[in-house]
Amino acid sequence: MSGSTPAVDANRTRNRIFVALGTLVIVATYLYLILAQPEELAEGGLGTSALIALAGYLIGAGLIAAGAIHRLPTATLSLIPIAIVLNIAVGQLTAVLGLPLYLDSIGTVLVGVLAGPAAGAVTGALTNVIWGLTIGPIALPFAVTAVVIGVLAGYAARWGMFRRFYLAPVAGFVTGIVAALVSAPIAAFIFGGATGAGTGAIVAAFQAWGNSLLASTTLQGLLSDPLDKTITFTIVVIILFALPSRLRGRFPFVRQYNVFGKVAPVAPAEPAAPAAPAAPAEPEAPKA
Amino acid sequence: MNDLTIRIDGLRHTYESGVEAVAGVDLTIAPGERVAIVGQNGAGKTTLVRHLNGMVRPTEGAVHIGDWSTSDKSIAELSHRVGYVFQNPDEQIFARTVEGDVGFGPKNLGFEPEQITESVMTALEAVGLAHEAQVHPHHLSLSERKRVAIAAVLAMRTPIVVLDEPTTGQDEDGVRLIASIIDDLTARGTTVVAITHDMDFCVENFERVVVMARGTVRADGPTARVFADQPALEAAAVEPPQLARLARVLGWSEMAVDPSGFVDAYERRRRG
Amino acid sequence: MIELRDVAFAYEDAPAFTLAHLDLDVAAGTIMGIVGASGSGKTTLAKIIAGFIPSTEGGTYRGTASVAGAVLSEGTLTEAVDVVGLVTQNPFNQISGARFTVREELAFGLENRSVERSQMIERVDAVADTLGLTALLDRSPYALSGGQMQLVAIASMVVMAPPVLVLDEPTSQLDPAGTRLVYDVLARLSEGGTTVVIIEHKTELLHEHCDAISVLASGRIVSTGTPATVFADDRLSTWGVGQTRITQAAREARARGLLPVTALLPVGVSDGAAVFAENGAAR
Amino acid sequence: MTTLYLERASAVHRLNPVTKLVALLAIIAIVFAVPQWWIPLGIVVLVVVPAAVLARVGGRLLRLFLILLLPLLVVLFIVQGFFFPDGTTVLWQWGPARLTVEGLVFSLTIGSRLSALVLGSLVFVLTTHPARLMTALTQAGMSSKIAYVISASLQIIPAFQERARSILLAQQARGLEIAGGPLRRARALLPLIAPLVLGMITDVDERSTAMEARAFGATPRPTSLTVVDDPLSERIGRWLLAAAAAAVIVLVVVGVIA
Repeated sequence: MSGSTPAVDANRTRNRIFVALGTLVIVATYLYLILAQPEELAEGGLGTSALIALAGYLIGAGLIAAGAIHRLPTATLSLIPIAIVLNIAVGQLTAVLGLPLYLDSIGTVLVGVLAGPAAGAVTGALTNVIWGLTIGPIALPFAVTAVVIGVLAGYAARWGMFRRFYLAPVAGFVTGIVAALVSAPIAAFIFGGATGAGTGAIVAAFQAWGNSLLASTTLQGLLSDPLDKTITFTIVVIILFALPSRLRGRFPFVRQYNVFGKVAPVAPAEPAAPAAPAAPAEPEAPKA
Repeated sequence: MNDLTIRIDGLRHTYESGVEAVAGVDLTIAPGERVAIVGQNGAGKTTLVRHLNGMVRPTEGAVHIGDWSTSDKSIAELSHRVGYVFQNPDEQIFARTVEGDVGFGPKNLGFEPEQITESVMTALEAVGLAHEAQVHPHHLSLSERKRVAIAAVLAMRTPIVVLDEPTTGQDEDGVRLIASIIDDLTARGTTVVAITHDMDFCVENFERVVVMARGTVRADGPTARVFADQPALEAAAVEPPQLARLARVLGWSEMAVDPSGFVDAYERRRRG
Repeated sequence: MIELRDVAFAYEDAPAFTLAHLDLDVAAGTIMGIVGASGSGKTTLAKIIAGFIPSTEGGTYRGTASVAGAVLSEGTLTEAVDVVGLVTQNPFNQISGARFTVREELAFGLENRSVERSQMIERVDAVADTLGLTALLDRSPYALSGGQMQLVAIASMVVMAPPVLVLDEPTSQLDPAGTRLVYDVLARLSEGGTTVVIIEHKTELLHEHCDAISVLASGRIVSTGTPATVFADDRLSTWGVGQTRITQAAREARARGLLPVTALLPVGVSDGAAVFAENGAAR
Repeated sequence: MTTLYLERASAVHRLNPVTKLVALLAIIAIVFAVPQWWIPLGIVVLVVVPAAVLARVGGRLLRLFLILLLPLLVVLFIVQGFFFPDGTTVLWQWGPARLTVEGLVFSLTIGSRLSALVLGSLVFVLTTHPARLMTALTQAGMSSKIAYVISASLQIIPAFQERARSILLAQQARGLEIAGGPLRRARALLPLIAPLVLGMITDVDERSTAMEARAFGATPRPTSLTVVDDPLSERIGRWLLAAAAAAVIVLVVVGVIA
């Protein structure tokens, strides 16, 4: 967008490596926890799974956010704080109203759609940091989920899921499934399934039916996350369709990938030849 | 002519921060009157007029709109009697079309559908935006959006209209348009109360001026008389309109409200 | 100092050019006022002079805009920003939010230009003093009133001491006292060699403080000259620019034969007093 | 400001924020590495609580514990105490709920770790002003873009609330009734949220212009008006803390601590 930061290009490779490494760490963490976990739990303790879940996810999320933020132009950066505040405000409102949803990623999805996966990732990660500074650090371990949601929202927009009103909820549903899978190990190994009263009850029920801890938190996540993200994506698409097209078109990502469908480019009419220079109507006089 | 007198008695308002924004104001505004409220930033003008539709409640004293006390009516109830145009139009515009936004107030007030269409179109014509009725409000410029916000209040046809800084950001034509809207309102018998920093606009469009400083009224009366009251204006740090300043430099005792009045006075003086 | 030659600009997807065939010259160390109706392209012009168009705005751009000899569209935005400071319209949006006190907010631009700390402290204190912000230095910038925010926004640009300063309606939220303060500071800057371009509706103030005025109408410069000539122009109303009440009165007096037609139309109080007094208005 | 930070004159407040952050991370690494439930609890009792008392934020910490953490701990003990899937030593049973020793130990382990994590973070947040944190982290090499986003978010919260209040008033002044049943309130949502989001997005353009006009992002190495002290003793302390955490993890992995 602006050519003001040549220093950024020099670090381009480094940033790419950060993002790739972060993604790798998150995927590896998840796979390790699913494959290696059950036998360790059977031994009676938690082993190192909690430490790996916490460290792997935090380092992964941090790497992606750090690598992604350097790619963002100032216009996108100044959108992110607004999105973060929107996340927190609506999320808190939902919690206060006691709704069985989170609705704490409206801003993250909004940024992902308008400015791309990198911007979505940064919004997600930093939302949880702000959440920690203002309301309490409980949510901090879930930063990785927020990153994943932001990234997926960005790719959904890139792949045309926001061109039709009815496609966005589908993208939200899929995002919700991924979010549920990614966050299940955190809920299991760091919170012991007790992330809240309602969710805790559901986890208890799944365990009583004979599921393992990780399976129970995964199932619990699959009950609430896809629904939550479907609603979130729907709200976002409503907001975005209400925006004037000119405003949406200001975001380069939107233009580059035709996020809201093809818009026929308009060429301005050629300006007419200049009028004859206006002669001063009054005689020249010194300034009073 | 409406029959709603605005009565403000012993009004005080202290914000939670401890700032006393209104520190004892008594004011009566008759139905159909047009009153300008002037004063420095922080003089308490906005806090005072926000009492008129219940957005701010008296800490002490009372505000009556006709037989209603604003202390025991909701803002929505008071909106049947008092329309309020905010300084920043973007704090109220939400609909996807100009028409939809302007129709929001009448709909809330329970107008009939055909009545809504009629009042919306009349209001849009008054602010010169009838041809933009189907446009997204955010495709308009800020000064046009400000006129949408004014239309939104006009369409509610309230007997009292409050305008907070209606001319900021408006060019010459915009200011003239707002002046003509105020004339229309008066012709309909509407009471108009406006806050303004533009003293030329004030002197030409309002018969009565209230000067505020530090939460109190420092001068109140017919426009020409108030702007001749040099000590009160100085105490409130209000700069008189340009022609008043000129008259003062020339050593005149009277004050002209508009250019024609000034030239009349000049002519009298030239004749001796 | 500022030279625009046949500049034209159309925003992306806009059906028409916002500015076209635009020529403008501003001499070094002078104050130039830009007036015009809303929608005439004033803000777009400000962004071109400050180098933000075409670099941050998609659309069709033609012509050359050079400041201090350098063509802005050929350099980076950072280079442009070093030469031209831009104060935009809404003060709320100019508070960066990156800093927690007015003092740090004022230093923000200097930090980004890697100015040394001791020098920063000195410059921040000095600018706060001239704009009457010293008592607010330790407050949060968001806890200020609109008028105070506007002064902080102006100060945050002035502190960077750019050779050229462009201000887009810098006094919209200020009362007369605050407005005078801003104009005093601009006058002092111009005495010190800064070139100032100011977009403003307040004719009387422009007349009092500017060296030259350009009128923008429908994306073109239709008149340039000294404030006394431009503001007395008969066509001013057709361009959507306000005449002062004194000009209107003098015009009427002239029409009624009370002022000689040869007399220059006055704009402000002091020249108005001179004209009317000369012709027998005293006592 | 809407953060949890409490202004006090204390040694904990005066520490370089980076030092506190390293200490926090070291504590988190240790408590999640060791399997014994009493070690995290010991750290809470011997390190975290004394630090809070020393910083004179103990009262607030207690209150936050009661609001934030206690409900989670209660849920944890009910869910895992009674429904732990791998519990074999049953102490008491009622329907599907089986109180098991394994479940209790598991709850205790998770609960004590969670307490160390949350209480440690809270002490950090309670004693560290965000402005100072951002300055110190930028000094330590963090991107000024991250610092900007965090600082701006924190400061926009009150401005956002202020704006939301204004919008609420403006729509009520146009006759919008917000009291009443849930349907009526849901209908009121659009006129309230739309101007908020729309206005904020419209502002983005001008905001970024204003930032770039002040050369934001022009150099990777900006200077800073405020400087956070970083004495040698703290730098050494940080390395020692990091080394200690690393040592504990190594000892756990090789099986010395088990």
